[in-house]
Amino acid sequence: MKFGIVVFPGSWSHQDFHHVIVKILKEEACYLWHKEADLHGVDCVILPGGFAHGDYLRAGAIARLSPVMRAVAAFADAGGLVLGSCNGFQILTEAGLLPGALLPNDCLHYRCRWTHLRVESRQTPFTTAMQPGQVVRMPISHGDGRYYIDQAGWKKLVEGDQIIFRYCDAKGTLAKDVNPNGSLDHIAGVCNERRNILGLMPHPERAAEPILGSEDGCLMFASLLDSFVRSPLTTCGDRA
Amino acid sequence: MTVSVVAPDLIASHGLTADEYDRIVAIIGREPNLVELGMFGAMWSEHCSYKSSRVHLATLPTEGPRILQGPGENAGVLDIGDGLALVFKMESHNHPSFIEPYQGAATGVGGIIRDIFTMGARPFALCDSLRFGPLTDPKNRYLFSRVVAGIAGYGNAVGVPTVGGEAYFAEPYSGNPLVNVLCVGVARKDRLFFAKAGGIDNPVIYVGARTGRDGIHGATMASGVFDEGAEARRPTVQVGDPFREKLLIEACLELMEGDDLVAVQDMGAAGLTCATAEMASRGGTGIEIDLARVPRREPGMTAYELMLSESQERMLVVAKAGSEARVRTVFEKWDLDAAVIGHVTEGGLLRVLDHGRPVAEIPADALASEAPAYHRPSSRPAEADARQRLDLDRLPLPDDYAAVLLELLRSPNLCCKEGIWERYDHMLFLGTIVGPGSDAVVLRLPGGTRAIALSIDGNSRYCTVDPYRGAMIAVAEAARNVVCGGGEPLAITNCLNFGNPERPEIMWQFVEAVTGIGEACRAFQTPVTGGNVSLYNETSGNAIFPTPMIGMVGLLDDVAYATGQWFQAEGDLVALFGDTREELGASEYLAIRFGLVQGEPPALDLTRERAVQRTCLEAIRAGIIRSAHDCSDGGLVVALAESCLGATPIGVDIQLKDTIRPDALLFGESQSRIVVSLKATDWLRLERIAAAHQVPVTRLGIVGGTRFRLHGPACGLDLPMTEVEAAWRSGLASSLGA
Amino acid sequence: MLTAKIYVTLKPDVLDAQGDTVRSALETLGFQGLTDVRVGKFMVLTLNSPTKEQAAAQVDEMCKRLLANPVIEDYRFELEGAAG
Amino acid sequence: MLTAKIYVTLKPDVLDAQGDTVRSALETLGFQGLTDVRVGKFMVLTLNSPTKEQAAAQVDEMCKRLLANPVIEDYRFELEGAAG
Ligand SMILES: Nc1ncnc2c1ncn2[C@@H]1O[C@H](COP(=O)(O)OP(=O)(O)O)[C@@H](O)[C@H]1O
Ligand SMILES: [Mg+2]
Repeated sequence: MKFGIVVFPGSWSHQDFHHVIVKILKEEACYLWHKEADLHGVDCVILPGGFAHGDYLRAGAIARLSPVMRAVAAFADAGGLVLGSCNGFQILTEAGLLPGALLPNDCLHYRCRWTHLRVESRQTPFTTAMQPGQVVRMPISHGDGRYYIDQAGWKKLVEGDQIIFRYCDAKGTLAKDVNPNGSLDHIAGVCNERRNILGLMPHPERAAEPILGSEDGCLMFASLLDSFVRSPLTTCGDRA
Repeated sequence: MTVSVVAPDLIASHGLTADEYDRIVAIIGREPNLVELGMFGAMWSEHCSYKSSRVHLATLPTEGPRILQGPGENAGVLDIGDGLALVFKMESHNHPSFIEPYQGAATGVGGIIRDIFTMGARPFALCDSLRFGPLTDPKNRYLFSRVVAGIAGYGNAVGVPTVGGEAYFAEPYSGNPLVNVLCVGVARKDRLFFAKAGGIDNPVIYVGARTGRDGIHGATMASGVFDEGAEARRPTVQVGDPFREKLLIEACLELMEGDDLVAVQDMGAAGLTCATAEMASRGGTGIEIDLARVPRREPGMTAYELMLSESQERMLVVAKAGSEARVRTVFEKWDLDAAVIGHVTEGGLLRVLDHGRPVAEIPADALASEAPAYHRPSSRPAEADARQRLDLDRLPLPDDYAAVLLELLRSPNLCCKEGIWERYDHMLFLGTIVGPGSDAVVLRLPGGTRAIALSIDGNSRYCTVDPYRGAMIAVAEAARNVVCGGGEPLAITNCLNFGNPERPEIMWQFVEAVTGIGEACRAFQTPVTGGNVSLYNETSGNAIFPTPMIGMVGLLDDVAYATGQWFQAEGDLVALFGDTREELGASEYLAIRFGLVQGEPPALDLTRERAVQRTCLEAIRAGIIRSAHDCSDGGLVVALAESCLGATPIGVDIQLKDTIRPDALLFGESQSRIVVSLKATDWLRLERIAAAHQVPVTRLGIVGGTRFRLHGPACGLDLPMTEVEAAWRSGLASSLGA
Repeated sequence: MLTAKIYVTLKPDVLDAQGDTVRSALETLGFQGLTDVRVGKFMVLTLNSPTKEQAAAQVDEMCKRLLANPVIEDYRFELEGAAG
Repeated sequence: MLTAKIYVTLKPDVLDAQGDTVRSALETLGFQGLTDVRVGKFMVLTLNSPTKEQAAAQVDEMCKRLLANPVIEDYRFELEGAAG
């Protein structure tokens, strides 16, 4: 499976994703430069963490204007797999590819720490290797991660089973003090209606080796590989 | 050129003395014009020229088999094998951080990162060392929280993780907080870059942010004491743009892959003046630039302002003739301005033109290396003896040891610092094997099988009472921390923060500290690769504690040696390397309980220290050690408590047999001690290793349960771990406003 | 030269964490009688447009496409100076 | 109820990295003729003060002590509504 990792000016997690895909998963990865609208035939696009364009104005606001985002939108529109983590999630919401928005953390400062996440749905190509209710550990590292959506939008998310991860404690409980940024309804990750775009604030790539404290991030990659092997044509439309 | 009749107050306002001015006139054979005077003022400032410290720094050991670059370049470089070089350096940004804490700290981070990537290395970790006045004062809380925010704001956005550091609070820092930042990077050994101009007619290219009026006189400001007028000097503060710096990192590293660059230097203190003068001086060439070609942010800037601006995120590169187009292509790719502003010339002259008209002509060496070097008078202050005296008999023993322990754990200097480091991304690059919170940070190197260990240390209390021994201990503690992480100490960088060197007692502190550092570095075979001296850290005559900070790097041949300070499993044995003596002098215990910074600091026997470190390292490499934690501030009991406070706290049951004064047994800070834990079945092997190095090793107790229990001959305590943890975690909570 | 002053504020139903923090900081400083604090963005653009109408259309478009995020923010703007 | 509208902007000679970035983003979007973009803060405070004069003095003090950073920022404010 070939992953394309988008590099915006100010991205910084792209090398980490590259490392995990190539060194840990032994799959193929290439970088996609933001100024090019060409996805080089990849099977899955990753929007990594960082501060694209400095996150000046609003996190992700300027990045979504890059030529590569037109290609990503078209790719997603054709059913292609798109994963956005951290800044990638912010960019996807700014681009309107995912619902909602990410506001400054309610504590108003940056937080880098381990979090527990409850898997809410395995009905996405990103979570087939996980169980609903399963608790996974991944770090967060962001200043603007407070997920917000209006009431109507939230209802749609719930009804559409589009909330994929929620912040919880080690047992899976949604206690107030385990919501690290004040996200609405503890939301850590959502998918689009079509379920081929996933955005989450935590960093799966930082949880892909035991020496770093968790391998749970690999479950997400395993899901992607699995979905791809099972139905490569439906998961990446424009190659078919 | 016009020859000005320079008024004495103009000379003084450039931080130059009458003698220094005469020397300038003698060197250039005429009176300088205003632009030239400004250039001399900046380059001959204490900050840039090290005029008070140079003769003493020259005594430090700087050679060793691994040294690829010692002091004198933008950063030091070590050969760490596998074709890799480790580039590292520490810098202070004390004065700017006092004036505008957020931007001062942020631009400090930006500056030290530039020092690393100009050498061709990818910066991959930062550590910060902070000194503030007590957080009970709102002003100090404001400064502290804004400095932390500035480090976070810049470091996080630029994408270099801040993986560790330290923070210490005491009254003398109220008028003068310290912000020291260390950065490390890795480079390929065969692709190092230096800031040496070369190749006559090669283009000199300006890259990065445009020049504004920021920070004019920054170097001279950092070389003067603060007084009532300090607030008025505020407009000199520069503002950082981490996004542009990130672009600069990527663009420069991309260019360095090719064969187009001859030399690279960042524009930090003294801006364009320093970059041109130093590159030319190091390369034995001249440089000619025309200011008309310098990209600028504001209209109407004068030559004087352009030469002295300290606008951030700017670099100067010397490229090969003919490479201009390729250089420009790479910078354009990263949306950065690049402008050819001049070229390398024969002879040693720095020539500055403005639209073709000469505005300054000075031999580069005169600016960069001919500043005076002072042997400033130094004398041991009268009160030194009194400071060293301590009458223990007048200090009552505590009647509740548990309460004292909780008080210590809750105190700002010993409490959990997570409130600081959770604001810093400390995981980027997937290298943080042992993260912030442990003695040393352990970072996996590219390639994946090896790692480095990093520690920043400096004990202000010890240095106040005895700067010589305090500085030696700083080196010893840094090395010990690196060893606890599993690393073999390789070399140090440093920031030497002191008061006004024109006062003999301050100069004495400085000389003593440098002597101590040199001696310890020789003993540990950890040469000095560079560092930074920050003097004049005083406001209205009140100097800071003498604060030499040591940044130590070490190497782990195998990431499997990476060791944290936290107990791992129920039933493990707890053991102590080294001896506990009746040493309470200058301890944190005395400072907290009695408000005393007094009494001789603990003794340091360098031979013993080395033996303890060898023992610990050998045991780690033998795979016996499950956790290792050095005993420092707060003594043995605090070290034990900290060892219990990992991600999932675990209890311990300790039996102490020494019959010394119980508070010294628990809270004394005898050096050369390490608390380790190991499987019970490994005890005999551990004893054997320790015996081979003639290091005493004592069984202290057993890990497990949910209580912190300790029994000594004349003292004891028994606390639930929840209470220990709550005290330790609460310390900083209210101090870091949003 | 025309100057556009643009005000971007969080929608009323979006929690303004920064505003709340500023309010409690002001209260800590001893200021009383504050009932609400909202923090938004203020942008000043200098632009060259042939007419004020064109400028208004242009600025509105800028806000819609970049300067404000309609999911969480409202905007308004004023134009000052003379066109052309 | 009085409403104070406070505008905090970077001093003219201070680097405005945000403004510069927003300008080039607007240019990428095809907007032309922009000569300058500055980004600042806009705050709305609702407060209870017996008189407008008192409110003005209070808000000025708030700006000085907390809302603006005098080292790099300028501020101004307007009061709307009726006191008391
Ligand atoms: N300013 C800081 N920035 C980042 N990490 C910090 C800072 N201060 C403390 N820490 C972390 O907290 C740990 C404890 O600090 P400290 O009490 O100074 O340890 P030690 O005495 O062992 O050097 C350090 O190992 C460090 O990683
Ligand atoms: Mg330590």
